[in-house]
Amino acid sequence: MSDVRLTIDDREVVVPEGTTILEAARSVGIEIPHFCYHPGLSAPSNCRMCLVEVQGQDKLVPSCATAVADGMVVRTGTPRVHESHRSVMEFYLSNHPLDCPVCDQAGECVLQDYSYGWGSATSRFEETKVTQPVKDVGPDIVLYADRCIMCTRCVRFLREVSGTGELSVIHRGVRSEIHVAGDRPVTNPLAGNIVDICPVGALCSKDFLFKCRVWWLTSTASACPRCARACSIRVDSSEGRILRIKPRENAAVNGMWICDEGRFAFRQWHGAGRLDVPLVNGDRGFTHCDWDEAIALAARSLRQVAMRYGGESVAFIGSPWATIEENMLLARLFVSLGATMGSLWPAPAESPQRFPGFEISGEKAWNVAGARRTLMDVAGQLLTLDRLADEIERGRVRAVYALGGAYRGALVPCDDLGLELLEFFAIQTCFVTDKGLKANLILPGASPYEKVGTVRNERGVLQEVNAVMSPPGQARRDWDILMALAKALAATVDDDLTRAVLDRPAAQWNYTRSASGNE
Amino acid sequence: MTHLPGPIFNAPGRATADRGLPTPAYDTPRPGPQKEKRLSARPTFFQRLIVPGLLRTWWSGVRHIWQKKLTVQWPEQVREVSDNYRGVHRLNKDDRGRMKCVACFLCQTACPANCIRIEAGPSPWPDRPKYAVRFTIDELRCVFCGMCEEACPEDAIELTRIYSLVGTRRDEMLFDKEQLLTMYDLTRDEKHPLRW
Amino acid sequence: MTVELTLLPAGTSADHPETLDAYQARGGYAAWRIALGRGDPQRVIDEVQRSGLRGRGGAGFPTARKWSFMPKDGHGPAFVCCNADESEPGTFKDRRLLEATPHQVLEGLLLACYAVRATCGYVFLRWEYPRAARAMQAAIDEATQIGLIGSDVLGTGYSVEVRLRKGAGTYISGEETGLLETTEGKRGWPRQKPPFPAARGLFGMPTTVNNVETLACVPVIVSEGGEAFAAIGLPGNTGPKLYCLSGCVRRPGLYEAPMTVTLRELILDDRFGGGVADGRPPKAVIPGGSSAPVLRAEEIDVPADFDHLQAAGSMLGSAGVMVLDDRTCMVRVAANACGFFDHESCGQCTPCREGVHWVRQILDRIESGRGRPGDADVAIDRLDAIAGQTICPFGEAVAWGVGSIIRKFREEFDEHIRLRGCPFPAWGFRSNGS
Amino acid sequence: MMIAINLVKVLIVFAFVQAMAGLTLWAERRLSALMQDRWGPNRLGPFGLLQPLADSVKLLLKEDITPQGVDRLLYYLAPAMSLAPALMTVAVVPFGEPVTLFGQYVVPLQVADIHLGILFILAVGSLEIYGIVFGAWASNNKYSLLGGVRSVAQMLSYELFMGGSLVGVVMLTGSLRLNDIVASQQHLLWGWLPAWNLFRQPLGFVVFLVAAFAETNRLPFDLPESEQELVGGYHTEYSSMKFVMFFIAEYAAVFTMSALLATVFLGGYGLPGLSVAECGPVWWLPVAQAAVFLTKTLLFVLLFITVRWSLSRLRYDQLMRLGWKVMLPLALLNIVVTGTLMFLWRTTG
Repeated sequence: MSDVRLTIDDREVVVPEGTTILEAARSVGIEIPHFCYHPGLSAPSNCRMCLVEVQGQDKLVPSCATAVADGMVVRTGTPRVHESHRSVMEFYLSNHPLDCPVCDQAGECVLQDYSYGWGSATSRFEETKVTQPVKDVGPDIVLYADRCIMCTRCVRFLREVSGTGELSVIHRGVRSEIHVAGDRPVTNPLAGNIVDICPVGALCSKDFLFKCRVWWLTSTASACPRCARACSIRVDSSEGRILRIKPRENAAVNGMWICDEGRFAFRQWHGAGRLDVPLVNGDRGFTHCDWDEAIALAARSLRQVAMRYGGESVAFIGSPWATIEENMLLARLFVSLGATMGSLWPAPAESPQRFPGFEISGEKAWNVAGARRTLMDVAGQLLTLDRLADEIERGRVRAVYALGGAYRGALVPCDDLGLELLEFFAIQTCFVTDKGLKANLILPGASPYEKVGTVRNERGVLQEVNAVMSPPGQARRDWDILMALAKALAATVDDDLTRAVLDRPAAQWNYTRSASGNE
Repeated sequence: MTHLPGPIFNAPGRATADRGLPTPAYDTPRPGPQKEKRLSARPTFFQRLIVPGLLRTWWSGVRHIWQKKLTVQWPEQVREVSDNYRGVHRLNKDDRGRMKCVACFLCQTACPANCIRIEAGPSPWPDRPKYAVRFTIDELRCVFCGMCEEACPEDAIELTRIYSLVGTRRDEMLFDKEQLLTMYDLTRDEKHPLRW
Repeated sequence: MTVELTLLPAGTSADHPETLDAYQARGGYAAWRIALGRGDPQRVIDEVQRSGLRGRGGAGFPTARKWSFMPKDGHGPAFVCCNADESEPGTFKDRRLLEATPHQVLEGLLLACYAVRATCGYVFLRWEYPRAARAMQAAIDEATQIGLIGSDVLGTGYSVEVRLRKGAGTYISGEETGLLETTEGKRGWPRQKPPFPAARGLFGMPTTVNNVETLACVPVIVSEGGEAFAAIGLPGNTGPKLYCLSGCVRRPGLYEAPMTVTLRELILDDRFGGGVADGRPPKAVIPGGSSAPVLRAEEIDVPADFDHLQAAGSMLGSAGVMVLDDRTCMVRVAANACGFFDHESCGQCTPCREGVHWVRQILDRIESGRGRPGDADVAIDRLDAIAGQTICPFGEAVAWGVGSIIRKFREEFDEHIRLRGCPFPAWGFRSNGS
Repeated sequence: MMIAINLVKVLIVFAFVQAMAGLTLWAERRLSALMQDRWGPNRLGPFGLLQPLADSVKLLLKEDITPQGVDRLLYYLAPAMSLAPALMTVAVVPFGEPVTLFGQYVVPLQVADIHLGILFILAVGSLEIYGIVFGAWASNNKYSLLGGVRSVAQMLSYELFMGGSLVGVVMLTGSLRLNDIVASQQHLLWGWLPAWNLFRQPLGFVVFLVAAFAETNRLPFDLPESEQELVGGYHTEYSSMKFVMFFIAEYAAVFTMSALLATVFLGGYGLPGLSVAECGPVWWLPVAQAAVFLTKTLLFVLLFITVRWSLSRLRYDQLMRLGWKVMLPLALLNIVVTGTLMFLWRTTG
């Protein structure tokens, strides 16, 4: 495609042919106000907020739907354009309930922002406002139809991206209303995105409803741990609690959306039931112990086994829920002890879900690719769990140390591993159930939202993850546990590795001999 | 008013008088003949003696022993506070006796002392989506600045003229929703003419 | 035998749709055969070009030019839509054509299809015209039966089909792109132009949309020749024109006249309206449906054609001439028109959606005696803010139609506000209920 | 029996001084309040008289904090060392003429009738500095230490002319014994003016008064504990009972110093015409003399208090300049003048 040269507000802009004026302006940092336009959706240009002046055209043109042309001269700040913005804002606010105080969107509301720019402090509207109902449009979404500005982003999303089309517009004119058929609520796995793209507070997440005013949220950039796609996300938390998760735009990973599974994945690790003290399996079953004891016990047991049966009788199991760095530290630590056999817990597998504009991976852990590749790189080989079980049965493996970190309900599959044959088995994990683990030592690890590190998604994209909060109780980040263990074992951990982890951002870190970014 | 010479000495109330503002009461010159006083850079011999000066200073303090006292002997005497005095908070009720607050958190946001804590929830009434399930003000932390009142879009929170706020434990001073609504019942008929 | 150069041929009536035989008996489908026989679609366009035919839907755009926008080397499907969604208040000319002479419209559609090399013609009919729908469907069936429609028509290798679509009864479906959306089965929401329908129209394919009356003219032009058509009326405003006369007029109805006729003649002449009802003086005339700006009584000595009316500050539009006598409350007229537009606004663009409702409320308030000084100014300001800001011309329709009433009869609005009620006895004096 | 009587006397005097210290404290609080247009403590007991008691109880119940790194021995010793000299000084102050008890025991109304009374007072009074310096040093706090250092310098400077100012009195009396000094003031000058040293030694009185303020660390010479600069000075780190002792010591010192002033310069317990010599051994005489003594003392206490709440503190350099360059010369001048006048008096008769 050839480039087009045009002038926007006296600035020369060169963009590919077919670009809209709005996007061209955006590319040079000129923000044209808009409601209905969304970069991930079609542009019906119905909000009439993005009108700009184009030289030679007597009417203002909608910048979101007008393609650039060579030599076009666009002005976004003329009195006429501002008058148009002001006028449109007055129309918007005439029937808007103006209930910002109780609206969850307040603070991140486009309508609110624009009314600072082009709104008026007083209203000429003295008529009766059209009132519309509050509608339950789905299990997690509620529609305050009163606040709706009819930008139809939600309708278009459900038609164009999820392809499910649950929402539509009913009635005409000022009585137009977003509507859902009673027997077809918005239940598709991408539904949460319509809350994100709603420019006002019309569509609200029931989960987040009334929880917190947005200006008190702290946002942390991270990646979604729910599946191997590892969508880029923004975790919004307040007072150490995750309150909501929103997608971050990342063309290489998830585009602009995330699925609801990922959106609410934090519940999988949050709340009661998290393991928060080290547990040691003794004569009286599992008992609490402190960290020094736990680490000392692990070090002592591992050294004993290694001395008695040789270093290769110690095996390790990496985790797809742990970061690349944690897996690498695990592998290096045990390779330095003489271990040769390593394995990786498989991520729970489901069938992938495909939508017209999005795909959810079937591998339900974020770092499957990263963990596998890291362990292979360090250990040279990676046994399947079945192979490891064979080795245990044959008595060639006497001690196993494992990373865990799986979410609630997806405990690591260690039932068939023959753990009872082992002399020592320790695992760092987040949950223990009665069915659980025949481990000698269970160390409370961190959930993906409590970690710092790097993950590699199924497409080979490396992403940095950041800690939103501290692990609960005495639980520690898995990296810290491994470092403590390394210290207790007097093992030398590669300085490069620690430095690499400490020097953010990790995504730029060339962590192995074969790291090459996108595969 | 006599203008004292020299740049150091400024006649009391002069700055405000020059700006055309009313002279504050405390700056009003005492009635009586105003003698022009001159202060030269060099102290006179009399001043150098110090002792008479000391005695005069001492007397100026001692004199007050039998002068009128300003202390208000609470609780026997009750001080009349002005109409826009900012005392304990109250949560207003509407004409149907329901809490006016819609849990918009603006008071909490505006509060410079971080003494307001609200928990919102779906309202049991159809005319509003949201209301405060819990509403707590730490009266010990409060600086009684009145910003909450200013911020409130519903006129739901107000400061009353009640200033005798005592308790024997810290948690007594954490006023919850019920207490704050009770404050409204106690002060229902009060008017705050200067604030709105 | 040729078709008479009239759109209301003698012997046809809305009660009995003209049959295929009757139509052919008065020369019907001759043009279709001629055009196909010539084998060159461009000659149809040329003929229409010579006739000077302008679109009868409202905008008065030269039909030949519109057709010439269609891609000449199109490989995929292309469409012609017959816009039979006649929703403009005061307009009923298409209904008469569809109900009385469906074949003439159909033939026009076929010729248009041929001219723009379309593969399919759509007749988009409003839901409120069941009789027209029946007549049209019967005409399509009859024509298909004798091979005038279908694949390889008359052995010329040209294939065309005609489909009838019925709308759900919205005004906005009569708008060019709104019609396309509705025809596709979607909600009748107009599209942003560009892209124009000639580039991307129905189902994303090149499409031409023509009014019923326009299409009804085409067979005459093709069979009689463009010059004969152009001989009627003045250059630029050629051919016979149907006028829908309604309101306070002695003989309301549909009249055919060359576009040299003045509005005053239409109203007062015995051939047409025969004078204002009850012998009252006229107060105002809306010459082209409710979206056309109103003309005061002293402005009606103007030929009812495209150019003169535009020069007079109004437009011919759909030629729905509405006559208002001196008993008419203009506030009521404006409120009524605005109420119609409020009801029919599709709700897609913000200015129109919110603005029309706003203005309607203001006008209703003024009419019911609750007006305040300044209300009329707010109404005009808001109407001006709608015009030019919307996707489709609906915004302009409201702004011009209603706005002109407020501007030209401002004194009546001020009177309402001053009196706190409507001073016109015909509507009863209504005060604000005090 | 004499021993028993002396013990009772000691107890009564010490208890009285401490009670007066409490009363002084109350008076200070009330007076300071009144001078500031407030009321002061008026809730506890009549006129709030029980307030010092309540304060003591409160302070006693407070946590006794010993900061880290203190020199424990000196830290604990300091308050006692501060209080003791104040109480000891009063031992030599007579508050009446000797009385005869049970017809046989002649009891001086005084704990100890020492011949070198004035010297004793100067010597013991100087010991008070140890309490302050020890407390300051032991506290391991720079503010305390600064207070202590200032205190030493101040004491050294002011002790000197304090002694000097008394030389005139001693010269006039010809004795260091306080009883003699009191007795020497009992006649009238020119038949109408009491022969108090206040009138006979006006310069000496002023110099001694200044020294007295400095000795008691009271404003305008309270540099050792100047709150604005040194938090609390030498007692910054003291709390509870130990703080109370410093506190009582201060007020005991005030009372003692007032008693001394009354004795040396205001004729002590005597008023013209109020003595055994003139009234005979009537039972009410000791009571009246004690009352006179107390009244004179309280006058000085009031002076101490009102001065504190009306004058402002000197700067340190001003303090030193005043001591060495004004007061010391004045004290010396006083001796010279007194000596010259006495010489002239004697020689001219």
